[in-house]
Amino acid sequence: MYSADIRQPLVTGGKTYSDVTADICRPIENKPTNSWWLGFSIGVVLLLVLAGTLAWTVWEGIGTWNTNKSVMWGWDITNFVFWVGIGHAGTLISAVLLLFRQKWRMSINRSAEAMTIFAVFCAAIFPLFHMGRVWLGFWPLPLPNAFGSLWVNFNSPLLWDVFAISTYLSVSLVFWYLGLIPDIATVRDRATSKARKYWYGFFAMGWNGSAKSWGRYEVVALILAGISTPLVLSVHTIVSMDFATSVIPGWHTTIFPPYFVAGAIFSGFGMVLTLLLIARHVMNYQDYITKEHLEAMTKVILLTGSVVGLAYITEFVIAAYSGYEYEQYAFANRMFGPYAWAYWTMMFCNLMAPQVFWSKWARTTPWFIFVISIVVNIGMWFERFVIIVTSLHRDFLPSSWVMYHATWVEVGIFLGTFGLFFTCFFLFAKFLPVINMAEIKTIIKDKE
Amino acid sequence: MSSNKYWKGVEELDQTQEFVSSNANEFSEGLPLEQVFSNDDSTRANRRDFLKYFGFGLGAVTLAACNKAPIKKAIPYVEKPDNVTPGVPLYYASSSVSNTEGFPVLVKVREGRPIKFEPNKEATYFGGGLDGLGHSALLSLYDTNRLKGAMVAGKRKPIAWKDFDKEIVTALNKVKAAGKSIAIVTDGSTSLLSQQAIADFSATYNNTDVVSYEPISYSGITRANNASFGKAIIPAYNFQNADVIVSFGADFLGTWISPIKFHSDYSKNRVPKNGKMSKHYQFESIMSLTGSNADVRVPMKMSNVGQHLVALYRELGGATPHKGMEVAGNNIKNAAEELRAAGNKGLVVCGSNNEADQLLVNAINMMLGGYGTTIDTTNYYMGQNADEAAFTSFLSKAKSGAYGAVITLGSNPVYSYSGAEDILAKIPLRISTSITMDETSSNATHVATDLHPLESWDIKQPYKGRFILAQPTISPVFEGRQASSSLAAWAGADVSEKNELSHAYKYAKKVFSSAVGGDFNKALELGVVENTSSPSVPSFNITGGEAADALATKKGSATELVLYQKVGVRDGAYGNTPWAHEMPDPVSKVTWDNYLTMSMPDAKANDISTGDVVKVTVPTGSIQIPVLIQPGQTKSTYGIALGYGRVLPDDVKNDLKDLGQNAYPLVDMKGGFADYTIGDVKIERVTGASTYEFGITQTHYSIEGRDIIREATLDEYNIDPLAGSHVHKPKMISLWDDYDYSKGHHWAMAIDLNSCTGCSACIVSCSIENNVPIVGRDEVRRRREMHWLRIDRYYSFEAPTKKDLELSIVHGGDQTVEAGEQMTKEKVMEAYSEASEDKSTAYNYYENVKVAHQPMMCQHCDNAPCETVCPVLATTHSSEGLNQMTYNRCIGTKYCGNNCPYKVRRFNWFRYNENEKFDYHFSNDLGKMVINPDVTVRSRGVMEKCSFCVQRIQSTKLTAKRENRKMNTDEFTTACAQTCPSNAIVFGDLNDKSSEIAQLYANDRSYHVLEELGVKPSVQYMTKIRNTKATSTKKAH
Amino acid sequence: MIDKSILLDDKTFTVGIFDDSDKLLNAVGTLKKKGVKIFDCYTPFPVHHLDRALGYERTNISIGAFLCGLLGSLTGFTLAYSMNVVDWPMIIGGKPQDISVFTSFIPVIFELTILFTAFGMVILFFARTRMIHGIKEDLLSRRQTDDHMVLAIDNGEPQDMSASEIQSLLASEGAIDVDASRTSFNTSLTDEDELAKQLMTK
Amino acid sequence: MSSFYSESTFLALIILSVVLLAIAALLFGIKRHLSELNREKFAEEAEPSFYEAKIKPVIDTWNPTIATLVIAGVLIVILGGFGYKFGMDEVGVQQGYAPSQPINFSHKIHAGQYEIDCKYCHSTVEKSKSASIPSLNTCMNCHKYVKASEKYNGKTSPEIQKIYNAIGYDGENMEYIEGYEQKPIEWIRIHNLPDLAYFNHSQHVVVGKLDCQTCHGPIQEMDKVYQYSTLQMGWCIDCHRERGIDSENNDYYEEAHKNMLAEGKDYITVAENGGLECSKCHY
Repeated sequence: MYSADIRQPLVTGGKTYSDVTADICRPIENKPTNSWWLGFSIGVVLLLVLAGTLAWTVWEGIGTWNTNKSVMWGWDITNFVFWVGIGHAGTLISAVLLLFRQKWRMSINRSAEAMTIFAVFCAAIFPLFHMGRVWLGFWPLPLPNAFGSLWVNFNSPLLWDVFAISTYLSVSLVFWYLGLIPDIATVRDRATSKARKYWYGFFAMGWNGSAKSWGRYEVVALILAGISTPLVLSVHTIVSMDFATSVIPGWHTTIFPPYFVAGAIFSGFGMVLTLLLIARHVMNYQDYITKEHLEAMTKVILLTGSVVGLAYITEFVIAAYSGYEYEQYAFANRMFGPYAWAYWTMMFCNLMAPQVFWSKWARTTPWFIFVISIVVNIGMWFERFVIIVTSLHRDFLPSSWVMYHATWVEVGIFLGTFGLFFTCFFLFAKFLPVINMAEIKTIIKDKE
Repeated sequence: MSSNKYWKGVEELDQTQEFVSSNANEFSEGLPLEQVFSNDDSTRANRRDFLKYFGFGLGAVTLAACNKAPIKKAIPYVEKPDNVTPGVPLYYASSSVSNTEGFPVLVKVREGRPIKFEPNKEATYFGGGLDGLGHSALLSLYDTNRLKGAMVAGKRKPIAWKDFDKEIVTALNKVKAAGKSIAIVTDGSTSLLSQQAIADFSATYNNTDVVSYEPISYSGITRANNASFGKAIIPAYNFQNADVIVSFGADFLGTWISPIKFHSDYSKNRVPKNGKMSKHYQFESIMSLTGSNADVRVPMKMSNVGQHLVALYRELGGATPHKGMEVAGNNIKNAAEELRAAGNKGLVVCGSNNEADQLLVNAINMMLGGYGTTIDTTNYYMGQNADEAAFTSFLSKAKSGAYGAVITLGSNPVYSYSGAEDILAKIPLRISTSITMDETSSNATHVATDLHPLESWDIKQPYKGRFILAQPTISPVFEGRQASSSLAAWAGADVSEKNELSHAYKYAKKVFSSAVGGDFNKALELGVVENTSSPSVPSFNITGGEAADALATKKGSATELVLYQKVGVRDGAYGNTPWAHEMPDPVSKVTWDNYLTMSMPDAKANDISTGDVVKVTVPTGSIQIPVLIQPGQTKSTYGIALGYGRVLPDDVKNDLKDLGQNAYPLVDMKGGFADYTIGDVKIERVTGASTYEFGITQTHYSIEGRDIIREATLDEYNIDPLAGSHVHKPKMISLWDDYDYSKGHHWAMAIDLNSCTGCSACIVSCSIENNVPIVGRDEVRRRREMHWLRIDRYYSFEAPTKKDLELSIVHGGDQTVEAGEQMTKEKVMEAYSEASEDKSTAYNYYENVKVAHQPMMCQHCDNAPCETVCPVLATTHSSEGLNQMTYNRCIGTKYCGNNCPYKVRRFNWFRYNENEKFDYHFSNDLGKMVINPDVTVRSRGVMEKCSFCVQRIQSTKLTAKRENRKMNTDEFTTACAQTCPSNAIVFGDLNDKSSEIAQLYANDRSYHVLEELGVKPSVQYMTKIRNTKATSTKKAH
Repeated sequence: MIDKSILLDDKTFTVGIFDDSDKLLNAVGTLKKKGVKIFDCYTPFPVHHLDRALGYERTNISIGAFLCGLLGSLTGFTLAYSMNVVDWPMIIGGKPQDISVFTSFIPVIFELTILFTAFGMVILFFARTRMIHGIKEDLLSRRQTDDHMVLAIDNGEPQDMSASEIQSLLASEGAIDVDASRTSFNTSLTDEDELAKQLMTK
Repeated sequence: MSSFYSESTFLALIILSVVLLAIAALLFGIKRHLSELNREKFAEEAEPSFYEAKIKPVIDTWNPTIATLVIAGVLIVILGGFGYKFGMDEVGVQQGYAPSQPINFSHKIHAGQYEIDCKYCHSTVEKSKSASIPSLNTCMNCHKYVKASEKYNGKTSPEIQKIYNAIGYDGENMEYIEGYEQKPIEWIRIHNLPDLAYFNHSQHVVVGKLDCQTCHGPIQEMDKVYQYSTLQMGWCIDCHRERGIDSENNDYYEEAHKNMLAEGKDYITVAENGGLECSKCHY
């Protein structure tokens, strides 16, 4: 009666509604597997690394990093932008694809949204701990105070960041949670132990799936998707303004907002693919995350990768055309200066590597996609590194030109954020349905 | 540390003189600080906390000082001491600490603590500036390693002076009875008190020999002058009278004789006036500060200096058959032409310590007629007149056992004279008077701990007839005794204090009335007394021909090692002050280390790069030291700075433990004089040594063709006053109406790149004024030096011939460099060199680099990019045009630092104060006394930067308001401008149209760095004019 | 504010349980056609057109969302303007200190608009549907969140057809189970044994 | 325009009203409980209380979502607001601090009763940033003779004796003791500004023409000195926003005064003269 115009079935294996429920609730209801324990332990160990390195940073001062008089932002803000970028895919997949009525999103949007939230957690660590006085981290909030009420600077992109990131995090959380409610209700009604009944009942908020509720629910979800779309775009636009509104050659570029947004989608999809391919393999979700899904996502990667590549080239051409020697030098220095290796890594990973997805084989071969998704993640990290470090290390006055290399503390914090990310993700996979059951059930019939 | 008591004071301040004198013992005990320092709180004390400890007893120390040294008798420079007001500084005229020959300064004293040296502008002859080391030496007062009183070897605690004196007198009498001699080894100090004390001592002990010793010798000059006109003196050089200056290896702006005075004299003639400025030729082997400022700098070998002098003599028409040796580009001929044209306004100086060289220099100057104008032998220089020959003969006499006692008076021969230690050890009674356990003291049997110069009375005579009075500005911190009093005590005088008047005071007064005469109090107030006579021309005993004959046969060596001094550390006497070490060398920008300077061609030929550790072997010894490739260094010459490798007491901390290598053992004494140029150098790479990383503040040496420093030649400037400024710049448009700064004050600064020599005194002055932390070598390596003010130094060289270069796109792509083009890009310079066909001479271009210095500090941009990006409004603009940094609001996002186009913002990466790891005198109880109480000590995690000395602005404004009058902008200036010996920095109020700054802003040469960014800086630079014939100012791309 | 029509308290229902959304839709259509007043349907997933078939109006929650957004914009502007222009203007990078600095406020205004919209709307939704943590759920079938769809008819409501007619109609429309009097129960606060007993009796 | 924010009235009023409501509810509860007890005593049939009759139905019909969120929100606002206000206004603020001093010096007697000018003792207040505590010999200018012995049966007042003990003065023979080892009086500092704030007394007393009492309170009535003002930055800022500068009588302000007249204003506040700029106090 309502079939979507998709050639391949979105869910394979001839699943019934109760099969879907059983499949997706299985990890929640059963004891964790060994592979879960392994992954979770690695996550926790890395999380301890994060705790240790952050504690050391706070104890000693951020002098334990190698940032210096010219490169005052190094791995910290690189990682921040990296994680915020990753944090874009989830909401984008849910929101934009919902608006475009792309039903293939349904298998992946839950985990992508979770990823968004965890990535934003990871991202938030950096602007907080890169502060020299992290204990005063609440000062950028416009609170009345005893200093005559000294306010905040609404001209500062960092303040915009404060608003943007906190709004993004809270709206994403709401969006994610809203989607979780019917599924939590499902788990609740299947639960037999007292604790599970209580807690899933607590979070299900009394959901019973009445047609009236579903009617409102769908409208709210649609509007949330509608406002989340500009929100997603605005967040990375504002992050890009951290650079674009400055005077530093290589930063002071009007192309940054679209370029950063495309990069964010690109890196977000890269990370979604990485995670989903693992989850698909480990949890045997091949029927829910089909090759059709993978192919659709690789196409997005191909598109956004090309957009990002175009931005790189545009940026360079504009700099060359600008007649502004500092800008010209900044870009030439990226390509051929001491950090050229980072630039070419970025170019290879972000512009060249995704082009393999013109091939159908590449788009449908999971292990290959996995490799490319990792490459994309690496490439996007280098993009931020290139933008931040190569612009700062040689700016206007050659007397202040410096080199910058991270210390083990900075590396430890970065690795540690992966610990936080994976710990959260494994907990999520254990306690919450990683695929949106309610939505999947609506498309089971769309197989013909 | 905490159990020591450094201060004597009362809880309460008293203002009246009567009270002080009627309560003689008032200050002997009773210490608010004692308790404070005895608990753990002391480790958290900083700046204004210090005042809190004093609580209400501010100024107590000032008065306590009266106990030992009657300050009430001293006349302060500005205010009378009975006006001592807590919170208000007093200025005392005194003499610089590091310049032992005497240099006038004002000592700024707050609540009884000297906290800064400022130039004594009354002493016009000396130029009204100060150097970096002079500023740094203030910390020696607060050195925790100072000895606490009279020490006997083997005992850890000081003993009472009474017992000490008894022991010494007994021992000295024994020496006398045994028929042996007593030696007094003085330093080059021109102290009249010491001289008088030695005379008194010698009167009692007639078996006394006096020998003076200085680590750096100028005896070549004194002996040549003795031979030339019978006066064994160093003359006074008047660079302000010279239109043409030709220097052969004399670093007169950096280290040679009296560089601060030379600086101010030199700079008077360096700013083009009426189309004229002086012309400066520099022939040298190492790249010195002076060389970096020369109009024509010619690389030569110091061992060939005699031959070059002969050539110059001959070119000038001197009667000699010898041709000598010309340098590249016929520059000796050019110099000779210009010298001849200048006549008695030409001056030739030479840094050689060889008598023969100096004889010919004298002959040349005589020929030019410079005696009486550029050279003054009447009111000659009195300092640094030690003769190493006398010291050598003293040592050989000591070796034979002729001496029963030696008193080293301020000198430290064990450190700087190789072999002195063993010979001195043969003398049974060795008395040292140093204030710290230096190399000589630790070798002594007794240390009669001297007082610090800032605790002492003294009268110095740096120039004949020019006296400088030094007065105590602080009560003795430890139980030392002035050396002159010690000598007097041993000669039998009663040196105990009477009526609070120290022996030294009475002694000083006596010496003053006999040697100087006049009003003592008036003299103290001004700090200087001038009693000079008009210069006369000496009559010569020797002709240039004879001198040339003597030099004609002297052959230079194939390779040579030049032992030189660094501007910041000099001879090493005050080489333990962290400020001096953290001050980057003006030329190499290296902090904390000495190194082997190597020319680019030599380095390329031997495949050595900066940081490689090599073993340098010369006939006098060998040394392992890292290499620094120094553009400008003459090929086949090497340089090592003296003054490093001090052996400091065990309890010095951090980088002070490790101060480079001592090169004094390499000084060649074979010829009977100290030769700082040694031939036959062998360089071997030390196998297995890891690359040494220097703490260097600037690693990129070229300006990359950017419009940051504007230059023009004098000829161009005379034709077109805007020469150098014809740079295409975009038209500025603004989206809104700019803030109107035309009301009230608008603070601004002008920096004349023509006057600025890069001497770096301003850096240290700024650091001290603003409590800028010292961070140590390792933090500098990580590019985290905290200096609010830095001096950028850029090299460039001119292409002698046309060459086609292959370059990557980042460096401008393939290009053709025409002959005469100035290359300002590192990679272009390298490619140009590599494009040479003859690989052995490929890098010789680097011998001929031009240098430009540019002081860089917060530009206080009207449209400051840093302000916009701070989320918490920690940096905002004041209506007076100041870019304000509010430390206590800063949360440390560092965005402002990133967004600063000038990269002048400095971040407190660690807690630099109160931190053992960064204990460079700001973390211990004593060192903290040097902190300026008007400036916050910054905590960890906040940004800081140049504030235009806002504390001075505020205090001057307040004074004007209090006195109900308008403010004059010349009332005050910033710490950097104040200390600049060449007056390159001018600070003031732009809205005061009559001020100097307003006029400078209207000058044709003025420009703003990076003005195309539209940030509207409040610091303006003035185009550097070089007095060269070069016509091409085209820049290679 | 709460939509009372969704409360199941103290009511008994005739329920038809379906395992296919198409059958449910057909059944709703048939029942509606026959004039049976349906109380509500309960489905494990949103069944499209079900609300239309049941004759529900589209919710006007979007108007509330718009008003919340408007409030957010105003808050953002007021915050920025009052702090940076009215209360304590400062010279920041030479920028003006009046309304023309408005452009700098746009990001904050935008973010607050989104934030207020999202939170306001979700709170309205929760309030309308009586959802909050700790509220017990009213279920008619334990599998209504799994694979069963429940068509509920309030027994207290007067119908044109008799109860048995309705039941047989439901059965004929493909309901796998029809129950004439079912009361709501919950899973989360009820012990499993107790629940089993309750379900057994039904 | 500024007072709305600067006084934080917004937050304060909310908190205040919530606290009052809470107190009212508590009192009401107590009253009801008492009346219930009363009823039980007389074993009366419990008639539906006001709560049951009027309030409970309302609550029952309340939306649980809104109610929960409102309660949670109110709790967060109250606790957070109190916590934040405490952190801002209480921590490190020593208003009312009145430590016991080594000598019970009474400003009430000296400044109030005898009307000794403040500047007689705090002599540097017009010259320096600090007002300075007088030295003992300033005390001795009077207390050489003034011993308050009339109150102590002809003996020297024990407090004045402390001065003598410290400085070494023989009150009996009215002369200083030779060679006396003097001990300082260790006063306890009451007004402490943080290290990061630069405050200059002379600026405020000479240029600003403020009375000591403006900041230090009715010092002439204090037997024991206490900290009168909060000494918080907001307190400084408020004053700078309100007070004008004496531009007319100070030549320094000549230009500013002219501009003021040109703009037709009566006076220039300290704030308008740049008195709110950061580097006026922080450097």
